[in-house]
Amino acid sequence: MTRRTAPRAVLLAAGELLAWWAALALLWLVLISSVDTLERIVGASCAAVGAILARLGRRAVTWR
Amino acid sequence: MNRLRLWLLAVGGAGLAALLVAACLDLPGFGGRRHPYGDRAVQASLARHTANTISSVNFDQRAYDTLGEMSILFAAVLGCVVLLRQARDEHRDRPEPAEVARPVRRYALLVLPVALVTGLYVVAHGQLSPGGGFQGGVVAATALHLLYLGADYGALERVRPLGVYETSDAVAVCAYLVLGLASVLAGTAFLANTLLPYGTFNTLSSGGTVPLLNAAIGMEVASAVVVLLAHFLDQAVEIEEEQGS
Amino acid sequence: MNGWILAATVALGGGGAAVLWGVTTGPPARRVIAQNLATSAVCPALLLLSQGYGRPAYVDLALLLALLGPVGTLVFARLLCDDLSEEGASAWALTWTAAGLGAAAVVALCVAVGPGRAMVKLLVVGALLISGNVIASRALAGGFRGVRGG
Amino acid sequence: MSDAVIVVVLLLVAACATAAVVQRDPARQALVLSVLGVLLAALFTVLQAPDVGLSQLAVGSALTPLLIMLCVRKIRRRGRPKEDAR
Repeated sequence: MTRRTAPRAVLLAAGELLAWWAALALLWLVLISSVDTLERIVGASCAAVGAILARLGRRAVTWR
Repeated sequence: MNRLRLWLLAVGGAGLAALLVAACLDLPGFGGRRHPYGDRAVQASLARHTANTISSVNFDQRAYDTLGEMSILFAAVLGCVVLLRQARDEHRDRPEPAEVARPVRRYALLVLPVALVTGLYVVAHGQLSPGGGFQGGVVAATALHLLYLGADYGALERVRPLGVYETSDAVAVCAYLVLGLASVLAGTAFLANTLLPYGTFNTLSSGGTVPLLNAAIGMEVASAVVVLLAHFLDQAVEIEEEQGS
Repeated sequence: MNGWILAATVALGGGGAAVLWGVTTGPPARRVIAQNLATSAVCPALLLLSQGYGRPAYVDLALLLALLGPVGTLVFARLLCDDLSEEGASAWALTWTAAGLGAAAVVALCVAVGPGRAMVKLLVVGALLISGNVIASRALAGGFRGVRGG
Repeated sequence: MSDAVIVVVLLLVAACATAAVVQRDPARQALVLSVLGVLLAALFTVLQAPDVGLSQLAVGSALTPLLIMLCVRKIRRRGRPKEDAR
């Protein structure tokens, strides 16, 4: 059980990713003009990519 | 000798000016709505349920030209990669960490995903609203470099494995070609937009193969720009010449 | 006579002329501030034009400018930091007036557009524009002092 | 009224392009080019060509200045000896 895979760290990471995903999905919904299922699917996947990049970016900057 | 060249330039310039003026005199009125090519392009794009006529022209009616543009960008980045590689008498230093003001770093970390999602939005809605693969790909690639601007080059290198972007560049070019060949296999012409149903107008699935070609171009431009900037940044920040030589 | 296009013309003409004069003359510090001002002058004009022409699709242009304008200024702030004089280029009065004008334009457009998804999009563009403008000014005023290696 | 905005933006683009040509120092020219990019995007929007305006914004606002400034930085570091470049 290293420091990174301790349940608390995993929970924190998942929480951060989820928060970023929700914010970016909301941004996607604001950007598009008409909402239908395909838009939601594409928006959800793009928000997921953005959330992963956001977390990677934050860790890359704070990691020394 | 110099005077002769100037005279030649003057004569040539005058001839060019005369021809230009003559050509401009019978141009159609400025800002007119009717144009032979425009009417047919709009008609063809509406027939294929593509709301953005420019994307229809780019990725459907003249998709072969876009194949040329894509290979130009690919070759240009390939040329830069070859030219900007690390020479034998150069060595590569570790990029040193830089202390950037806290608000600027926080802004960069905040706008990084927003710019990436906006870039993907521009690529995905290429056939609906203004934008498309080229513009969205550049925005997505620029978003990644906010890490360099907000922090330092080391942070960007940790997030950006260069091999992945080079392969995704090649994969995107091949995806574009495979889409073109698919319509040949389906019995129609190369890059013809007869493969997929045109879907309902003004939705994400409209336009047949236009959104797929858009996505391929978006991926190709994004990874090409990342590779290009990577080699420019390496030269400017990391690669040092041996002082001895 | 479309009021929105008139407002956009005034914004583009006045802001553009000021930016052009600022970026071509004076010390490098003032030039970079003018480049930063270009974003916060042209972005509201693009929003006004999108309302004046009645094409909500043009808001994407203003959105992209609000996103990438400050990034361009960060590029200059970071790679020109040894040219900028030691105390950096700070013109906070100009920054806040530009931000105020941008906010006024966005509010006017929100009133005209009425509540809905388009209004939220305008607010997002306005927020990006103002935060980018302020952060870019902060970067110009010495945000990259600790950066030596480039 | 929409012609007036075209004339205004056209004059601005002409002036800015001339300024870009007249400016000889590459770093300052990059600044003028960045402003020219934004003005060109406004011109394309006014002439009802949003796709071209979007392309100009995407490339001209952040990518071109970054490429030019990295080149200027590389050339300046080559000129200066090692100690103060670090």
